[in-house]
Amino acid sequence: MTTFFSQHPVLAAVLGLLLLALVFGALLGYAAIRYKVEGNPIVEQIESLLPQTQCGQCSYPGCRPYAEAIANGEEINKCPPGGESTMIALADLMGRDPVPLDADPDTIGMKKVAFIREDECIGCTKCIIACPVDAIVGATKLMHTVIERDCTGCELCVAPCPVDCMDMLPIETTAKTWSWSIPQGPNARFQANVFATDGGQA
Amino acid sequence: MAFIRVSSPHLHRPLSTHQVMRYVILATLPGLATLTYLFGWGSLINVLLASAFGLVFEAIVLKMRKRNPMPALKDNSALLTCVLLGLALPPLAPWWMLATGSFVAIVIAKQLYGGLGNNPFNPAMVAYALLLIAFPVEMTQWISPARLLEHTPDLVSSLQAVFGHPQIADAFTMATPLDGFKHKGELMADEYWRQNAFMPEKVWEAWALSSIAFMLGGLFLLWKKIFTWHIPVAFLGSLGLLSLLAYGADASNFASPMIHLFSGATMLGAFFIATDPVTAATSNKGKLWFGAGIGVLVFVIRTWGNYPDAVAFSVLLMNFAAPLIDYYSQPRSFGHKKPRKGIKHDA
Amino acid sequence: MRSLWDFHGGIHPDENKQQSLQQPLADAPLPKKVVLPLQQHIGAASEPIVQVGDKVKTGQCIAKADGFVSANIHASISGTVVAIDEQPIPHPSGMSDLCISIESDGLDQWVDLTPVTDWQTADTETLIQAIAKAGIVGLGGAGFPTAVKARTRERHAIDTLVINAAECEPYITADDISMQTYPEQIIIGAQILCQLVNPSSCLIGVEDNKSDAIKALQKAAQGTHIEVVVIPTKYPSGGEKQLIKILTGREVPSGGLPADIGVVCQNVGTTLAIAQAITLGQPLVSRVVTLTGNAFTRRQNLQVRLGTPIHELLAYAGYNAAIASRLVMGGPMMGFSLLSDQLPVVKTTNCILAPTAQEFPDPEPENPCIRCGMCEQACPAELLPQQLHWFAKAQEFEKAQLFNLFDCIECGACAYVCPSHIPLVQYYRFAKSEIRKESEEAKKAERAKIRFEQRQARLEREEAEKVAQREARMAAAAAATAAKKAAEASQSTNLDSATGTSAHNTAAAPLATASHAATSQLDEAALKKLKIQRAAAAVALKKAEKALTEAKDNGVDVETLNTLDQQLNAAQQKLNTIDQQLGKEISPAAATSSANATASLNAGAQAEHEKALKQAKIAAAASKAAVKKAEKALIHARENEGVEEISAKEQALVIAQNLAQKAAEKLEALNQAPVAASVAAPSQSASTVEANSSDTGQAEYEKALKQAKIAAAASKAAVKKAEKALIHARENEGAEEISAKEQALVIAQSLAQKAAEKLEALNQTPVAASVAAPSQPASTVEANSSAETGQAEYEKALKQAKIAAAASKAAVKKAEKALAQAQEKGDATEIDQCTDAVNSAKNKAEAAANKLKQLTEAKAAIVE
Amino acid sequence: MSTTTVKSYQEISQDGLWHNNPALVQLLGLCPLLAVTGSVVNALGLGIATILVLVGSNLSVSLIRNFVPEQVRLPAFVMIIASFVTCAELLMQAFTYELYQILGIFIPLIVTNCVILGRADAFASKNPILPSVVDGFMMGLGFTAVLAVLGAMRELLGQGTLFENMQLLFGPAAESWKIVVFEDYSFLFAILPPGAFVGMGILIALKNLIEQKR
Repeated sequence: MTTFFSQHPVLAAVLGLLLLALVFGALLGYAAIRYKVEGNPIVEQIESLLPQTQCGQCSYPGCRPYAEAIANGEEINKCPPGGESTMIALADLMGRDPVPLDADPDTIGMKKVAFIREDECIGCTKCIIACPVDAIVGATKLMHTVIERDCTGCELCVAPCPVDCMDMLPIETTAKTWSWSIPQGPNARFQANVFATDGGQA
Repeated sequence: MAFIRVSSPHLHRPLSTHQVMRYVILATLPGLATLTYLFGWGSLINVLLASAFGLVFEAIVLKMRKRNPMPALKDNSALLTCVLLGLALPPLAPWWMLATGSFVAIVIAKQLYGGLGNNPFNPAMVAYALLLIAFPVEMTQWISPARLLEHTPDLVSSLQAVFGHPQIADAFTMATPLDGFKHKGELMADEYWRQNAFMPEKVWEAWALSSIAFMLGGLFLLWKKIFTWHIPVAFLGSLGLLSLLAYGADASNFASPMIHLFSGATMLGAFFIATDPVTAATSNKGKLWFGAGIGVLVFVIRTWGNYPDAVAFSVLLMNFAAPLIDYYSQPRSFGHKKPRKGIKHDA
Repeated sequence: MRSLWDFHGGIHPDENKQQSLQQPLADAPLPKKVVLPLQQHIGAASEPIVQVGDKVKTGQCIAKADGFVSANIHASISGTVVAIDEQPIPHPSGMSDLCISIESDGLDQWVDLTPVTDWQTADTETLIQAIAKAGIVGLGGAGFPTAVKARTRERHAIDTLVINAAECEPYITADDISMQTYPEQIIIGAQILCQLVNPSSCLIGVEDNKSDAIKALQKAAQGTHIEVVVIPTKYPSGGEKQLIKILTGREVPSGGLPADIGVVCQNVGTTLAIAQAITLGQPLVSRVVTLTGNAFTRRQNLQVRLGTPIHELLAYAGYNAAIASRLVMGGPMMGFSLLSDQLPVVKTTNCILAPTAQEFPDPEPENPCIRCGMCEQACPAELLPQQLHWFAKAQEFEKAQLFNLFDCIECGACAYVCPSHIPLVQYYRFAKSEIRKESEEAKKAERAKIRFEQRQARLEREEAEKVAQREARMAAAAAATAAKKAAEASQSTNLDSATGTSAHNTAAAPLATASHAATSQLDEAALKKLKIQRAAAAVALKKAEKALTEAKDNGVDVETLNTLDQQLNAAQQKLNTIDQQLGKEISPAAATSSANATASLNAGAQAEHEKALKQAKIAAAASKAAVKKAEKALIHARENEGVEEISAKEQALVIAQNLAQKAAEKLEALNQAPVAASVAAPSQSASTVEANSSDTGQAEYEKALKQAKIAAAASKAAVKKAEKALIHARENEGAEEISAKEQALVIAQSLAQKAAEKLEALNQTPVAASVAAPSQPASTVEANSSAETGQAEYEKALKQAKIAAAASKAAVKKAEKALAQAQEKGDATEIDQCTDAVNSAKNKAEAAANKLKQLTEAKAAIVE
Repeated sequence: MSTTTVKSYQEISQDGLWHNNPALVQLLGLCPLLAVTGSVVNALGLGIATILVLVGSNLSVSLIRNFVPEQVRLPAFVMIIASFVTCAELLMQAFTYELYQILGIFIPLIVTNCVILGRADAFASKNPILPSVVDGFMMGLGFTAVLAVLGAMRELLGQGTLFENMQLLFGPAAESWKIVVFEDYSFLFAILPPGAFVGMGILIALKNLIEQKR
């Protein structure tokens, strides 16, 4: 046997490789069955990062569908309510480069809540139908009102209102919700000119 | 009066970064004076030249980084780095070595990492290590103590030596005790000491004196509470203990603890370099580990390594380890049962 | 001598306490006006119980504690309440909050005080009530309601009471001077607390820099088991957790309370206030405030009425604005800078500091952290301040939390020692608030997600129901076709009774199935199906009737006619059966839905729906008015039956409509004729379901219930009217009258349509009413099943009912016509038969009317 | 990074030489890059060997790309690359033995050079033969260029010369190519591995600077 192989080194090499291929192939096959990933847990992770406003500004009907779309390669910059931080968290999760948000920069991350000017409400229920989180109470011909606690500020109720009695009010800071801002840090004066930062991606 | 919104506390201890740095610089003065007295003008020229280069580099690089150079220059941190570098380099080092060292220390080791507070490695030691690697010969030649020579190099010839005529310096240089001991060849330690031609008693005396001067400066800082005792004690303790054990086991092959502790850069390193807060471990426990690690590394490298002295390498290696030490030496917070080890993320 | 422990870190800033101790405690001049914020404590803001213009006396309660963790607020001067509005409050934000402003009458008349004279023997509850009544909160700085803290024993085993008299902050001497001035009262306060908490030891911790206070206290404490413990001066030994550590060696666990380790801690100022509240009955209307800092010429401790504007105190103490660098409320370590001097003194104000620029220079610019670790050496919570600073700066809040950010007590020791002048405390405050915000938002997102998913599920369910409904309708149509074929067959070929019966069976089969389904199932879907089946059956009945009439018209033989008549009766019976089942079905279904609703109710969110409640009240009022108007109109119409009277009724209706529209602004509510009012009920109950479908509050549910009751009452009234009308019609039977009524009602219908926009009200003749009646409860269920679709569904049902009504009307007409023809012919048998047919039709109408009566009575019973 | 769209040869070349340069942008193959760039001749020697292997492996991978199942493509690629590396090694042994001795282990280590496996997987396995060959050549050229520049930098800074020992690669005629820039000069740091890291960092920074300036 040994002598045969030493006389035919090429044959020995081919056979050896073949054997190796068989062994490792079997290992791979076993691993593929044993460690099969069920479903797509990444969607859950993405969804947990999204703000759940269900606003549809990403052009998907709700946060979950957008999460699924991101998992399938959709851009990560289509969630204005989540703002910059959500986009960066998504970039981290997906291992992609951060991209500027696809929205009007003035409105990004601004927390709002819907408000019904109740004198003008005619009780048409159109906003109730539009609200994705059932945060508007009322019945036909009865005045409606927004449950502020549950309103996600998605603005979906504004367009359907036939009498334009819906307002999106920015949530105002009160003494109770006020908080200290982050100090400016050293080099505050030169911050605007800084062209490279120490943060960001490793 | 203006109504201003300031976060508490409204009181502040009258001690600022620039004062801390100034204290440290002041504390180096006894050492510098002793060096100048014992080894001539070389060390003083080193310190002044390195400082001048360092401040210029700092200003330039801050301008390039579009930051205001004045506050940074005023905080004395660049000055301190260059003073330490100047003290660590052999006297009468040529000017271009000082320039290169200052450049590496300030631009590469400090500012490229983000400036004060952000550098992971001790800038002076980075520069020292680079110079040591790049110019091993120049870096291991130390000028002879003044009392050994018939005439010490005066200020003019010192300056000549620094600017352009290194051969002048060559005439005054000799090996340091550590270097001599390292290259004693096949000689046993006691034989080596008997051969006074290689390492006369007076050389040893000069080194010990300057070491003590640095130690005094360090004790001043300790008294001023600029740093805590942990790092120097752990460093000197572990080095002393290891060398004592080795010397006790085999006095003929290992240098005595006295040589380890009172020659080379041991004292400078223990009080001025390892204690650099930016690059050291932070908690008290961590500082003990950090200092002890340096001591062990110094002993190991001096005994079995290629280079005669090892403070720079040891400090840099422990700088590497500082974040890890911090990670595992967090104190137990008030109201908690156990200290937390590291950061654990949920899966 | 007790053994003391030490805590890690701490600092020794200059004490600067002597300046304000030179003068004894004095009373500040009475303020001309006080401003009392409704929130001077931790917990819920108090609820004002006075109105603008009220005269109040000193010590009178003007705002009640709102909830468990809250505190009463008392008038601190006598005078007039001049405003209850937003005023700037002392807060780092410089923002405003609700405050009660009282203008002094200069008399300082007190209310009658009711001390607890026998406090040594009084029971715990009495004492706690007295403390709560006096509005005492922690005067050390946090402002936690003391009465709540005093109840600690109810949940924890307490062995040590600690009175915090350390007063470790530089400059402040308010506690020091209180101890010097009222040592006996403080000891009494401590004894009262002991009685409440029942500890085995009571320790008063005082820093050793207050020798006079220590002496006074020790003297007063002689003979009691209260121990005055002198502790070394070190900031922040007055921190609750730190003081407990010093005195007992125990550490309050992270995130826990002192009570968790058997300790209760009260500030010494609070103790004094308790003594005054119990022994004198005096509520918390004033407190000791230290005025110090070199910008004052008169540095002193003052007994200050709460709500006193700071600028009055500044003027009193000789404040020199030119040399002051800032104004600080509280101490130099933890106080906050004020953004105005037009702010009131509140319960937690222990010091007003007006330092010069030499004392408190402007903050130096922040330098980079050099990781020197001095902060770590100073941190009394043994945190890693510099790490926390890095994390806060990089907004890595998760890591900051892992490094125990929330164990930080914001004492400022780290920032005090930081050589880089980093505003560390501000970084921590920022990080803490961001973390809180994030967790709020995460909760909100989670809630939004759940609500969204529930809504999606509901929409899907409704879609499925619609599909099922459509299928049922198709089945009914098929059955109807079969019935029609059967009828045609009998008409053209004179089929025998057997065949006719079989044809009838074919038509009735789905009805039987439906009734079976109704008895076996309770859910709404089944009800819906049942209702649809019923509608189909009604159509089938109509077809059968039509066939019979046609057969009569065409002069078919008597036998066939009889057969058809029997079939008609059978179909009618089936219809009645289904109606009964429907009636049964509705009440349990309604009960179930209301039970579900109750189950799904959430205790919170009451306030959110106050507006809705108001609205509902308006609606109720409006509907009542409308109903009244309509009643009058109906009475009028009944009294004067005839075409002319109808126009009067028309006018009345128009008026009713207008009135209702004006009265209930948006709610063009129940502006119906009495009959239409009963129709309004579903829309009311629809709102009930609307409320139920989401997790809105109990209050909302109750409100909706109220609405429903009102609507039910209205409909009850309406039904009564209809009944009367029916009786009237029965009493005056006759073809002309019926036709006259028809005309009247057609006009009424068009009017009602205009009046109630979508509710094309039920324009019944007495006969049609019986048919339409069952469809009303059905539509109620319809509306219950879904708020949004309710209206549309209801309209559909209405249409069906109308068709049925029209059909039965037509049937009666035909039958009468046939009778008339027969009479003309003079055929006796035919006359008899036709008379029978008419009678049976009328009987049916009567039966239906009875049913309606039953239904309405049932409804009334439910309401009552 | 999708290469499914067909690229022109010009794009392929630009990618390899600049935009997607394996050493400066993809940061692949750094181990040999940092180890052997002490002088220009070493750098060129390794560079040329890498070009040979890259072209050969890209060609072969492209040839068999439709026959190798997805799951075992990497082992297959590695085998192809290993074969070519062995060829290159034998060739160098035969023709430039001294250089082979200097480069030592780094020649066989070309097998594990990520540039080669990377191009095989990212490009050659998805593209026809000719573009694959061009891609392999251009990527190799880009890699070699960086090697050469870094080698020149370190040689100049470290010992003050340029093109020393070129005869090892180009025959005795190249002995005269040596340029002595600084007489009697030595900066050991540049020659040692730390110098390679610093030099590489500077090159990458320069590249980014040029990109930014555009």
